[in-house]
Amino acid sequence: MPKYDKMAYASAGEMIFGTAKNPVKYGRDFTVGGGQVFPELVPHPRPGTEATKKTLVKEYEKMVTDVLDRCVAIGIPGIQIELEHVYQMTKNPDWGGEIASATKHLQEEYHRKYGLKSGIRATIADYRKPDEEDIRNSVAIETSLKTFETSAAGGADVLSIESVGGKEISDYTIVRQDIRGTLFGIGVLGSRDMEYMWKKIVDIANKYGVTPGGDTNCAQANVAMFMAGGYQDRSVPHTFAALTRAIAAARSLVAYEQGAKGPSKDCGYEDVIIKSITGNPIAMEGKTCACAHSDLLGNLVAACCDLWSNEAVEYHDMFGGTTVAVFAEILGYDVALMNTAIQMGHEKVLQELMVQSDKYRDTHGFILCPENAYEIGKAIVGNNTSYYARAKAAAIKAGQLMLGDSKLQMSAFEKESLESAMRTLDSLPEKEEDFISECADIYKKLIPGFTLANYGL
Amino acid sequence: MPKYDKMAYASAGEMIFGTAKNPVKYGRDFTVGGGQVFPELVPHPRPGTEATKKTLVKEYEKMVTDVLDRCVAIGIPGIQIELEHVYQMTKNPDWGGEIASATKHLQEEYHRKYGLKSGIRATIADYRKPDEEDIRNSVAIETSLKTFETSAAGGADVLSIESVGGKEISDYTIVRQDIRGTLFGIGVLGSRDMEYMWKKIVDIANKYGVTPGGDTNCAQANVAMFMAGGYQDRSVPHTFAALTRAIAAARSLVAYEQGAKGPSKDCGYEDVIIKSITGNPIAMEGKTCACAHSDLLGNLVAACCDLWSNEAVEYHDMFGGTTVAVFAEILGYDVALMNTAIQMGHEKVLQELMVQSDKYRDTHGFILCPENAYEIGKAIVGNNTSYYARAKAAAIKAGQLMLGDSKLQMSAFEKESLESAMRTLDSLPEKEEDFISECADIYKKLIPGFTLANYGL
Amino acid sequence: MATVANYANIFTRYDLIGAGAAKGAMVSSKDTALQKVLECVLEGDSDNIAAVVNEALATKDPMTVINDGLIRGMNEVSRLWDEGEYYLPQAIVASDAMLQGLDICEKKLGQSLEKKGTVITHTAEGDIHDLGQKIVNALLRANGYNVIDLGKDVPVDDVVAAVKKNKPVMVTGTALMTTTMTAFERISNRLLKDGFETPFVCGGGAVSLEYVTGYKLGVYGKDASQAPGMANDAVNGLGWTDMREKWNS
Amino acid sequence: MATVANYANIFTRYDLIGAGAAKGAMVSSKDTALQKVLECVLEGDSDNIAAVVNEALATKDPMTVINDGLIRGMNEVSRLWDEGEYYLPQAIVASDAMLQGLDICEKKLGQSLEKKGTVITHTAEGDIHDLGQKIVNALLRANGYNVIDLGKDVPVDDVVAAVKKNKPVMVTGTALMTTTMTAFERISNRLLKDGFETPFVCGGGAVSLEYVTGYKLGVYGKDASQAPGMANDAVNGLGWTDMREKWNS
Ligand code: B12
Ligand code: B12
Repeated sequence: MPKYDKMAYASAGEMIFGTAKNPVKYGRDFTVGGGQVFPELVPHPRPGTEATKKTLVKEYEKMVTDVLDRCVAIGIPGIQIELEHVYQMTKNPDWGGEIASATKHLQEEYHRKYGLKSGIRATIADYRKPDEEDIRNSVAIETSLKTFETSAAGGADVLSIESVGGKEISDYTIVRQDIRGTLFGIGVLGSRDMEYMWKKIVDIANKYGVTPGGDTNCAQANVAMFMAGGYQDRSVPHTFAALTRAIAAARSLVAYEQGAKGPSKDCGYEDVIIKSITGNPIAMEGKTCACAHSDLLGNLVAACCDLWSNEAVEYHDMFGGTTVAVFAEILGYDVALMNTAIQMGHEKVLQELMVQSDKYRDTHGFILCPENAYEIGKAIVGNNTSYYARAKAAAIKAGQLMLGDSKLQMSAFEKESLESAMRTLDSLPEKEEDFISECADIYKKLIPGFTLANYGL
Repeated sequence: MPKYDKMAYASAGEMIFGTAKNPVKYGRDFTVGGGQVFPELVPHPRPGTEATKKTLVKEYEKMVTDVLDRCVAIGIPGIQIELEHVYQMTKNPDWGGEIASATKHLQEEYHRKYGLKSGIRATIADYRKPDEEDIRNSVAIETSLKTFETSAAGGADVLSIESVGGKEISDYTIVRQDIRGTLFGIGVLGSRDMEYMWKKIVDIANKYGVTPGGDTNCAQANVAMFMAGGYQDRSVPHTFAALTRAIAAARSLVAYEQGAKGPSKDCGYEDVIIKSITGNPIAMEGKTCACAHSDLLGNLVAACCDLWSNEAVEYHDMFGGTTVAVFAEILGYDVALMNTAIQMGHEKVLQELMVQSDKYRDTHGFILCPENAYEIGKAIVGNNTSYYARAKAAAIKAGQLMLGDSKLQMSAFEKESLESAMRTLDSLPEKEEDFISECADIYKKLIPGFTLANYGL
Repeated sequence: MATVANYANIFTRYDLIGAGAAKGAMVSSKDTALQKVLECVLEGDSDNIAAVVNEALATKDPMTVINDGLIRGMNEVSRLWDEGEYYLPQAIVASDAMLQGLDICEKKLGQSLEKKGTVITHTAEGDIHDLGQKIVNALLRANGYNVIDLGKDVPVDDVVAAVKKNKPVMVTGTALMTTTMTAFERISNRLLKDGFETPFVCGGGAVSLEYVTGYKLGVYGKDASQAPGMANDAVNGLGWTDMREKWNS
Repeated sequence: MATVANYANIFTRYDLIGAGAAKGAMVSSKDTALQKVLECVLEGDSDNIAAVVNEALATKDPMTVINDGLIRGMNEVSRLWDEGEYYLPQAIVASDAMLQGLDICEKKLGQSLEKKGTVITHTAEGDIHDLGQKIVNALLRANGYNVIDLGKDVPVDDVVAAVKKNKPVMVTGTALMTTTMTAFERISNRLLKDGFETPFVCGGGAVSLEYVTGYKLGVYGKDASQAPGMANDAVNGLGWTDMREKWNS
């Protein structure tokens, strides 16, 4: 059940990069949200190295060394490294553990030698298949939880996951521009699944004395955003993707209600809304994650970040060094600019520049600029009667905001798609139970393998 | 002989990114220095594709298409593409010409369809060997000049080169921390060679009605900076590299004295000094050229740029698209932030953030921050009696600035290296002819193949 | 707070260029019943398709409703999609409606329309990124193919066994991770060893033309919308080398 | 104008950590003449080396001056460089001085010291980025090797011919462009065809371990300072596979 009923900040104007109401501290002298932005670098192994534990551990050691070396070369004060598990690292719990441990040893060495501050996030792969198995009792969930333990024991400071509850519904509905089903898959099923998963993750984090980080709606809102794509793509309307993002905020919030403390997971673009509600530090990604995907809010999304990430880059050579070093350097300078602004008292000016760069570039940036994100946050906490109610309220608020600002231009097609979604949202039942039973009827027929039992219903 | 005898700007405070006293206009609706910063994207072909003209042209067509597509996907208003010749493109003049022409056709198509503004720079490879051949009469120089012509005829809007005059000396002296020889190689020989080369390049540009861009001291100051490297490198002292940069400014200026109009060549870190003197627009590169090399002034170097470049990235796949698209996106957002600042009247604040990020990170950033660059510029125009005099004055001014600011920390070794170079500089003869004959004696003995005749001496 | 003087210097809304020039559907039928079927398909109206198809079947034979209503409508949808008029969702909901209508017609016919051929689809072992595959499935079905959907995270063995058993005209693979796409090469080797030369169309986010054309049988699929055209080629007897020539160069 | 409150939150000057802990040279000689030679080498003082070497030769035999003055000094320079006390220029100017002194001693000896072996160096065809090669040359010479410097932009044919003619213990290649480094593989193939198994150490900015270990004979050289050690290995009979094992894994 929803818990948050008020905003952490009195106004959007209070929100800024580098500072969170509730900073977190871990790793080697590493504080997130305590007045300074740090980079979060995500390295990915080359294809083939996943063949054995030995080759994969070695690959990670090389990548991590390159990152730490580059930090020392150009003076980056601290860095978080995310071990974003490829399948093999989660599937084999000891692999994930050993890679965390190797990373920690290297970070300790650089901390000792140079005072380089550092932290490690482990993001365990959620490879449950909601349309094929009992996602509350399967080898996949047991293995994932096991890997959370080995990672925490091995050296991870923060635990994260990109959980997939409700994906069987949203995969079907997003490509059909069906807002009802998307609300159901993310807002209701996703939230319920997170409640279930995050209780367990927080327990593990507490058991090992590490920090439960946060989740992301990668499986759903990012699918919509990714498919909406650039200006010329015609896969999913951008307005639809923006609504999906608002819904995602109501869902990803559940992690914190279950005890997660942040920093949130980088690819959760909804995190700025979550920061406005929880006051927890957030990891964000934008222009410098172009190595992993394109987006239309490359600057704006940094407006309130506490960690600034590249999402993921595969290990390869470039003229200027390996990709992981190259992206550590770019991120390092990005955060240096933000930290300079903080030190000079110009952080609000820089934030405004980030915002104005992208607020009217596309709908996604528009709803995620601090003022609008804050309004969506208010809609969420103001409708905390059910996961459904708050997710729906978030979407409606986002829609109203988009329709209400004449500077935000939309093509006729995009606008019609938004208005049509708004009509549907308005027509939905008041009560969660009614909505659930309505959706259950519809989607059980349409989606093979979908079962309410997976969500405790 | 030196021409500039005054500064283009009344003070450093007048200099800002996006605006130059003398904007240039070319290509498809493309104005550089006219109040807006544009990205300059430099794609490099994959090894193997240089085998035949056909494969190389095709490689460029793919790369250019990816870049233009990404511009349209995320809304970048305009872009310059640099064709930085690999050897084969200059060696075979028709290859360079055909690639320029293919690029132009693609840019025209996107301009027609979307209004995407664009320009093309061709940077012809200077593969003369000053220690092995008559560099004023060799196959290499004839071929290079031929390729300037085919490029201009094919579609290049701006012509550039990284000329190598004096490299045989500086290669010897930089790795020996010999400031006298470095001053000779860059300040005297480099300048004289540029005078010779740039007359010819400007003639070709005029013949074809294209813009003579500018040169860079890549062959010398970048060698020093590159070797000085990061904080842990021990190849060349950072202070020595900074002196080299100041000298380079006096040398690269010669292009504009011979008629070049800018934009300058991206990798000329000395260009900010040149802008202060000439008022011509400059291309710069910093954090987002980490794909090509690391530097210690990633943000600061953008303070006065008119084009913002990635220096070079080899064509490969990344999760988020091809490298050339990825770097176009990052550059695109970098300039969007600068342009937002311009539109909001906050450009001086953003500039100050860039500067403070790196002014005290390392000596290179220190001497290139607008105030200090301006002072070095003044030393150059105030000593315009000879190439030698102004280059020496630039170095001495840079050294004084470094020694005069207590916030700029240096290790004992670095400081001693600077002071020792300053002592040498102070001890050098007054007159250029004396200096030349002193150096001629010394280096003719030490450097096989070195001949004064190559420099009209 | 300062305001922005001119957004045009910051970004260009290329998406708005030429917007409003929408031309809309260009097919219609003089027959009112068929016109309704056409409209239902064009609008992807699954709620009403059954009713209008049944209405049309009252006066027309099933093959007419199929050809002049359902398939004609779907062809127009494809055109609209290809030309950027429709977005993917319009194509998918249209195909949903079309397939429902087809079902009704086939029941009335007393037999299924012959499928153009069988295609096996799967997402690589270790990979649960199956959305691309789901789109491929939908588009192949809308184009008259029998799709055997092996699902996601499918072991190499299972893919090979399914091909041997069903002898499809084409098999597809989706992978979004560079660390799972390596399964494709193993599948290809196994199939070849057993004498199968089935074109193996591989796609997905992390997968590249360079990689897929590095092993035999592999044809790179950049966009799900290519799948039906590729299947048509396979049915028409093009081998994997021809297909690679056609689609990958 | 606002000022920065705390630079430590923006960057960390890792270069200043432990600075000042410099320990300096740790060798000295009880003999004043040899002490002067040592100092000249340690300081890379080419201006005075001739004088002090001649002075030492007045009382000592050339082999003593070489071993206890010049070479001992150079070894200490190498140590100081390895430990980050000296920068590259100190190593290079020391070696310049040392080689000058050696010249004088050899004249006095009436014969050249035997070289440890011959190494051929070159920069790839089409490439004029030869600074790395020049550093390699200097360091190899300082370590007693006979270096045949083929220069830059050297055609494949010329490299192959020089190897055949001089039968060096090792050949090196420098390339800074990915579009010129491809010459290395061609050289390797040609040498192998003619039965040469000379270790071929390749380095330079754009060149990677992955690339160099992709063809036979290739050993990847990351830093010029490795060249003397590699040459020593070659002299000691290590083949390219052993060297690759030792230096590249
Ligand atoms: C959404 C997403 C997810 C969702 C997937 C939801 C879903 N419905 O499938 C979730 C959250 C589950 C997820 C999980 C993970 N993900 Co993920 N994910 C993405 C993301 C952002 C978008 C993928 C997507 O849905 N695209 C939209 C679909 C429609 O595109 P598509 O599948 O590529 O298909 C198109 C074409 O490729 C083509 N196509 C595809 N197949 C075929 C077949 C044929 C025959 C043809 C013709 C065409 C074709 O047609 C489609 C267009 O029409 C990508 C980013 C990226 N750059 O790709 C990362 C990405 C793929 N994920 C990544 C990772 C690492 C993971 C995790 C391991 C992270 C973790 N530790 O939790 C887990 C994986 C667990 C597992 N074992 O699989 C990495 C992979 C990096 C790598 N090493 O290769 C990526 C690149 C993100 C990153 N970090 O940069 N992810
Ligand atoms: C300086 C420089 C130049 C100078 C070179 C001056 C000189 N003295 O050599 C000049 C201006 C001449 C130049 C010209 C060009 N350059 Co240039 N250049 C550079 C730069 C910035 C630094 C290179 C350098 O001097 N490094 C310092 C030396 C000491 O390092 P090094 O040679 O790598 O050697 C070290 C190690 O590699 C190792 N090593 C090297 N060899 C060996 C051998 C052995 C046996 C061992 C053990 C070790 C070893 O030891 C050294 C350290 O101790 C690089 C950037 C980069 N990322 O590399 C670009 C770079 C190499 N250049 C590049 C290009 C494109 C060019 C031009 C074609 C540009 C043009 N169109 O004009 C021309 C080339 C013309 C030609 N035909 O060669 C590109 C190459 C891109 C690619 N496709 O591969 C780079 C990467 C820059 C970029 N654009 O990103 N360049």
